[in-house]
Amino acid sequence: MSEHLISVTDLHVGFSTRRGAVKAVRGISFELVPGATLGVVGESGSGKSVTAYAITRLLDRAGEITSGQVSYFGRNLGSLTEAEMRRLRGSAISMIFQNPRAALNPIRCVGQQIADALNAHGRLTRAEQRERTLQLLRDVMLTDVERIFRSYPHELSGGMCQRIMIALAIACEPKLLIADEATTGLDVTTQKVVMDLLSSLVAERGMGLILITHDLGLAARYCGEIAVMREGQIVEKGAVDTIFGHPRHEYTKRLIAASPTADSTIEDLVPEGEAERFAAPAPMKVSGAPLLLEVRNLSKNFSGFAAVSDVSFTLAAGESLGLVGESGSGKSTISRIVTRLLDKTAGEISFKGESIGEVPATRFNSHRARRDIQIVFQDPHESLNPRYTAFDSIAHPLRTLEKSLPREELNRRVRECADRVGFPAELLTRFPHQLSGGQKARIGIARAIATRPSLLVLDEPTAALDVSVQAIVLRLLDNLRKEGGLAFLFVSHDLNVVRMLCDRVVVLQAGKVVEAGRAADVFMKPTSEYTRTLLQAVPSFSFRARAKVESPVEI
Amino acid sequence: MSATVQHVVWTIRANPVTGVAAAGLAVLLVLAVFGPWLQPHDPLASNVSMALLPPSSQYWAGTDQLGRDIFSRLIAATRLDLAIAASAVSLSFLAGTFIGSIAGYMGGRLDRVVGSVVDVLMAFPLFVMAMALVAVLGNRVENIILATAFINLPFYIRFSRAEVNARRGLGWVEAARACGDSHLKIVLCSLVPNILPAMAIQVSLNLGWAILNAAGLSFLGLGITAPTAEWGIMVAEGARFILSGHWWLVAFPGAALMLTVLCFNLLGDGLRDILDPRMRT
Amino acid sequence: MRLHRRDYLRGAGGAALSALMAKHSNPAAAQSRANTLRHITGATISSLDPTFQGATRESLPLSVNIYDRLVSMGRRQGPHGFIFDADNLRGELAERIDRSSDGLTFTFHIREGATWHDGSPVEVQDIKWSLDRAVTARSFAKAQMAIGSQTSTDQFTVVGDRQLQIKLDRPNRLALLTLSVPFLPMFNSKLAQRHAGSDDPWAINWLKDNAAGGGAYSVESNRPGQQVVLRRNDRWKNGPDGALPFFQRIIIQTVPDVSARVSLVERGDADLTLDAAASDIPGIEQRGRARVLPITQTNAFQCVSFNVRTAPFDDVRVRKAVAAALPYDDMFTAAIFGRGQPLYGATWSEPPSPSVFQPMPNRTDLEKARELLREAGRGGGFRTTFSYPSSASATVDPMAALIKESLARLNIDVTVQKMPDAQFTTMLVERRLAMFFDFGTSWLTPSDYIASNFYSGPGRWNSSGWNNPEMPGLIEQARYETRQDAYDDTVMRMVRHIRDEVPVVLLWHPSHDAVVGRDIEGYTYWFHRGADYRDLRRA
Amino acid sequence: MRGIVRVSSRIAHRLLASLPALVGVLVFTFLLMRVLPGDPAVFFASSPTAGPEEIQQIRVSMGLDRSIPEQLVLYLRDVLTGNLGRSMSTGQPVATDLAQRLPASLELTLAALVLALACAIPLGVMAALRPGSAVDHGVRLLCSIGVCAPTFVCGLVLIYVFYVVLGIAPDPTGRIGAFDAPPPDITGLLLVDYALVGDFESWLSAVSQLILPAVTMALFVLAPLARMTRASMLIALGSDFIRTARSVGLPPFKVIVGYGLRNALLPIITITGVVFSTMLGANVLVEKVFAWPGVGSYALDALVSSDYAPVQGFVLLMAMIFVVVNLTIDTLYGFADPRVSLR
Repeated sequence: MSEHLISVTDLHVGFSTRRGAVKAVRGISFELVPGATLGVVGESGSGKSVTAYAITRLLDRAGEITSGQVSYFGRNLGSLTEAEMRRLRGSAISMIFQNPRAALNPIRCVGQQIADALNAHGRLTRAEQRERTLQLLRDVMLTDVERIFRSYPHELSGGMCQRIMIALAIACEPKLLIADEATTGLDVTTQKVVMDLLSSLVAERGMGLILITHDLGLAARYCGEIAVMREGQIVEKGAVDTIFGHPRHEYTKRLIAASPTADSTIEDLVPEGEAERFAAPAPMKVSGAPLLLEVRNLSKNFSGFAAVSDVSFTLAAGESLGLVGESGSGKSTISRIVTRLLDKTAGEISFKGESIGEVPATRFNSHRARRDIQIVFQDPHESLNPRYTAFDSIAHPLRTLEKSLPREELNRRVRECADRVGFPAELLTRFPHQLSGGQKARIGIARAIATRPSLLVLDEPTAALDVSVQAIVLRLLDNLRKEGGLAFLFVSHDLNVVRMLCDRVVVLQAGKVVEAGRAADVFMKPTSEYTRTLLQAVPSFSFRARAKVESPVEI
Repeated sequence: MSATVQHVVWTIRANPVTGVAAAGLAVLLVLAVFGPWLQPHDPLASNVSMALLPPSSQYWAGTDQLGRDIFSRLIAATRLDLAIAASAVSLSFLAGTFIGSIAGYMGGRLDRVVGSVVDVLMAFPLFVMAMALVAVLGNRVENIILATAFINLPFYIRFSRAEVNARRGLGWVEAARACGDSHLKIVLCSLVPNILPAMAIQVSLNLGWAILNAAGLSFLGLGITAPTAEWGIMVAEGARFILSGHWWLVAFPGAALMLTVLCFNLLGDGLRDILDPRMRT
Repeated sequence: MRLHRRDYLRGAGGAALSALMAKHSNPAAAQSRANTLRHITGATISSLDPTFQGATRESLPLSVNIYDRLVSMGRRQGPHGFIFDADNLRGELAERIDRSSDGLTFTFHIREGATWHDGSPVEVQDIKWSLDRAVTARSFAKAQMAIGSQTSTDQFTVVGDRQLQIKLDRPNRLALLTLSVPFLPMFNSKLAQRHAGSDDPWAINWLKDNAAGGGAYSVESNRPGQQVVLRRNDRWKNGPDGALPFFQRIIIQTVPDVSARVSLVERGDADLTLDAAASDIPGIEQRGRARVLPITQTNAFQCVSFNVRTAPFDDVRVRKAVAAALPYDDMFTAAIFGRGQPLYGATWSEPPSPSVFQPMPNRTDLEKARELLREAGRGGGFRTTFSYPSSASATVDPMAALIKESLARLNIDVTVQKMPDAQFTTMLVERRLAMFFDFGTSWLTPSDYIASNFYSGPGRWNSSGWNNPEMPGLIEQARYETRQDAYDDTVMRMVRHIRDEVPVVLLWHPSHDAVVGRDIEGYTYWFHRGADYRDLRRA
Repeated sequence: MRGIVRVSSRIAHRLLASLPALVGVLVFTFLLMRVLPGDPAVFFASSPTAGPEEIQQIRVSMGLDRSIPEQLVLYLRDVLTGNLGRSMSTGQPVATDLAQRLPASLELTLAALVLALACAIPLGVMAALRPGSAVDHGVRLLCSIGVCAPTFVCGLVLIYVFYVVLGIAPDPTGRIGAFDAPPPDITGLLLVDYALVGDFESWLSAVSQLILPAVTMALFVLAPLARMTRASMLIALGSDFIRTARSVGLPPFKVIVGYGLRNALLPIITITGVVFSTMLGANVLVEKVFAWPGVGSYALDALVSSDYAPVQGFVLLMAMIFVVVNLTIDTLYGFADPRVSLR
């Protein structure tokens, strides 16, 4: 009997694809003692999730452990039969997944799902099952457990679903819990509640925890040890202070630099070498600029539900305004209305002194202000027409909004835009599915600036990107604004990003403005309770932030 | 582009049935186009003294009641059957996709109206409807095509409506509007091309179905009129001879019908695999 | 389910249900196979009253088994089975018929002891009511009676307890014969009148679904379009020799597929089916599991008809050209497999017999056809259509192909049109067809009757719309002609007109092709082309 | 309980919403029938002696002498009072005919559907468990062959093989063996009625009459059902909650059937509804071939003879069944999927 809860030795995992075998995990080793917490961090494709599935042998059909060994208290999991392995799952090793609502069976009431898990690992009477389930629901700090027992996942909030997921995972008292991006996609405040709960449960029960995340702040806040993964390998591992305080590996350093913190600046995000690729920023000249956009008393109702109510703000030429808030705060709706893709219910929008709010969205496409207001969408994957090449996507607004552009001129303009966003000209003939996320994001931006607009609405332009890519894109955006005199309306849930990029900020909650002002003021001296809560919930790996954690996890 | 070719090759290799179906379709197309040069006999020339001969080296598939060469008639029928299926399906495809995608994109009242019209059409027993239409219009080839197209229409409308509806909220559709495209242009130039792959599957399955539909109409005497060579009517005529033991009259056209429909079906499945984005890496 | 049933029993239907269940468990319900005849038909029986306007053709023969008529034709042995004999009339419900010497009065003596199905005796008032109904009610009988010069209720008088007289105003060859067709059933008037209403004095609606007869069989059950079951009326004594029919129970079932019908008989599951497909017959004969009775339907014909009222077939030369271009022998072989009797290919220049149904001097002669077309100024050919109803497609599909092919040699481009039966009939009646397939059956065989139906008048059966000015006069003359030689002479003149103007090209008498089980005997071909179950017995 | 409230308000809503569709069907069929080129009066006045006078009489008795709008109004009024007119070919009120024949069609369709589902679901699940394997290809081929054989050919071949050659099937002459007594008319579904009166022998005989036509129809719908099962099963098995279920160690059967199939059933229910309505309308050919006394062959005969009323009645009936089936599907869906909301 080893004292290691889990030990992974030289694990290799391969996937057979039609293009041949792909090595997703290439010889990683680590071990965990009971009660320890390990954070596995890395960007997408680094193999961190695959590692988790390899441990529980839940890899999908194409995946296979090609060599190496996973031992649970010295017991080689690879030698177990599927039936034996099944008995270990849930009772020895459990997992918590991203997107808790999808991870629960949508047509079975949640209590029953927990009972199913209990039932799979022991003979209990119906009453016992029910009693245990209710107790578990109480354990994950849910109230009104009788009602929740009978509820279906769609009737519960994301945070509640994730707590149920946790209850499900700990139902059979496993010794190891693997949380795979368990809070990604949840609002920051919810994320904090769930993570606090998870870490206290783990601590109480003496379980081991492997926390897989792309968010360095999260790992720093809740883990004792950190392993940084990249391309299927662990590049660096050690105690949390060591890794974040004194990173040795180049990649770790880059990752840390790219992660926005409460005090980082745009320039901090990208290492020196890469920053050179951008033209030197021209000095900003904001003060005294003419008013570009004025939104007064804007409201929007969706069949009775007020998504936006009475929101007003202004934006000067060349200025950058951030709209922040959690999901459902109405920030995306505002961005659509300002871009004139959506009609308002009430209020006024004037752009360059002209009221554009009255022009129906259906007819705005032929309005002369169309080319002046452009938008960059949230998800670069779905904001590009799958049947357009990169060139077509960038040329699209030029073709429609600047008709009779001669062919050479069009070519020139497209190339110029591509160049400005740092998109390689040789990739212009590619289709979206042949491009990386960062490249797609660049095309989205290039398309938006192709008609040389004066207002660019950015709707969470980096939310779907890895931090290192996000860093580059943010830097790019910042440069574009500074050199092009563009005004930004920047919509984001990420407070750190907004703080870095915006001059002023408007904080929204449930469609209403709760606070507005200069970015620095709002973040340093928030006046509303809500802003304070938001700021507090943001995890950060900087040691200052770490010191502020109220209930530090015992390691 | 070469990636697409690779993808197709890979899919066919993973699923050889699709390859076979594609080859079968190619053979059918060759027969349809070059049929008149490939027929060993005149498909319409009767020779009553040679009636009901079993398959032999002279008449590969035997002869029918009038001594016509069944093999030649099979080949001659290929063109007609494929033409009926292709025109019926393209008609309903064009009309259905147009109506459906506009309704699906615009939403609102137009969508509801289209939706309820489709409901009305779907509520009809469709085969009986086709029969009634042919009976009303007269059983000429163009009317059979029209009737087949008409009863297919609701499926295309519904399908394209759903497909467009699923995409209308996507970023690139909004982006197209931000780029200054009108709604009509977005539907026709952006959305329709994007739902084409999904529609292609439908079309392929439908082609087979259209052939069966025409054959069923012929069987009931509401289809193509003799002496035109058409598989359905050949089966219907041949069915009269099953009991008397002249199996080749029904077996060969029946097999031709089945194999053709099979080709289209398997091809549809194959297309589904080829075009399924989840299968792509 | 149990609950459901209990609810049902509690309700008003409870009594009915228990009755049904009692019947269901009754072993008598399962009659022995030997005493039961199972007849499989392709068509639907829509009415038990044959005179109902809208009754399908198959409804008419059925009525013969349920209802007696006053008179009935006899039968004679033919080469392949029995065939009806119009020259041998016998009384059915009438025991004796007296004909006055001037041929104007018929006296019917009702059979002694005859009863209706309900046991009540047949009275002369019933006969009077039935005849009155035939000339008064809106039914198919009215026109039939007119042929026999019976148009008014005044012509029928009760002259005794069991005697009834029919008076004519002039002698009519068909007066008595017409009473033998299925349109003249004798009803149990007391029963029928109980179900008559003020708006329906002749009980048309009730009789459609209910039988009020006294024939050899009564109706046990009737599911229109699916199945009729008949039960023998053991009190019946109106047959030729007073004997009861052999079969106690008759099941008539509708099976649309013709080959399936034949296999049922071949496998012994059924005993009788009519009008087998010509293509199936060689196989049936070869296997020998059932017998095919290839009786020529001498009162029926198939033909190619022209619309003589519109171009190009308004020109007799064009009609003659087509008549000379039809591939008769090939059609005879391929379409009906040589089963039937040709009505083409004769060589006479003067009609050899006084009959409208006889082989006509039409032969395939393309040279002559070309010549005629040239004379008509259509040497370059023309476009036309050949139409037929889809129910006839088994026969006409191959014919159409041959006709199209053959006429193409005269540069006549024929478009083949197969259409639903209703559409075909409508277009025919509206004279919107050009050249088409047609067929006909004449219940009564005197030539004047045939000519009046098929060669004159505005009716549907004068399919060509031929309107020879002399024909109506000749028909009239023949009908009331009492001398045989003068009658024959008149018929010859009709035949000459038909030959000269070719309104239709007669093809052949088709074969009846009844398929019966090997142990079934006595099958008779009747003019109404249906089965008379009274004739049949199991060996 | 919440489910019942939710579902019943859904039903009410859907019933109301389907009314315009029904009226549309009525009017459209009516007009379509009126432009049929056949004149029913002419067709039925086929007696040897029929002349223009008889034709006119029949026309008046059928109400065909009035103008079309007038006929439409009269027809709609009749339909509201439950009078669907009278069939000229059977001479019965259409409503009676349909009521008598509908159980036959329903029984056949239901039997075929049950048969098809009983084969399609296991086949689809098997295929989905090993996509791309020989089993998967085999299932696909089997289904494709089923769907590409025209039903009438299929039916004829089955009759030829099992009745004519092998002699193991009963004669293809409808629902009841010729020498069996019909059961009391309780539900009209023979299998149910025979079972209710406990006549086991006749029940077996009715089953044997049902098998061939049911198989013919089942073959035709096997493919869409199996395909849908496979596809939705693949989606279900690939979804996150299956991974969750496996990660807590649920036994494989529970995972595949209890979690996977149970979720995959939702689209299968939908397609089953579609298939059922299509089958009811499309079994014309099967009923024809097997002499099945259902509504399809009834409508077909009526159509050929331009007998308006039965065709109109049939289409209306089918439309109503379509609505009812959709409702049933909705209801099932509402119970099966708690996410279906009131809309």
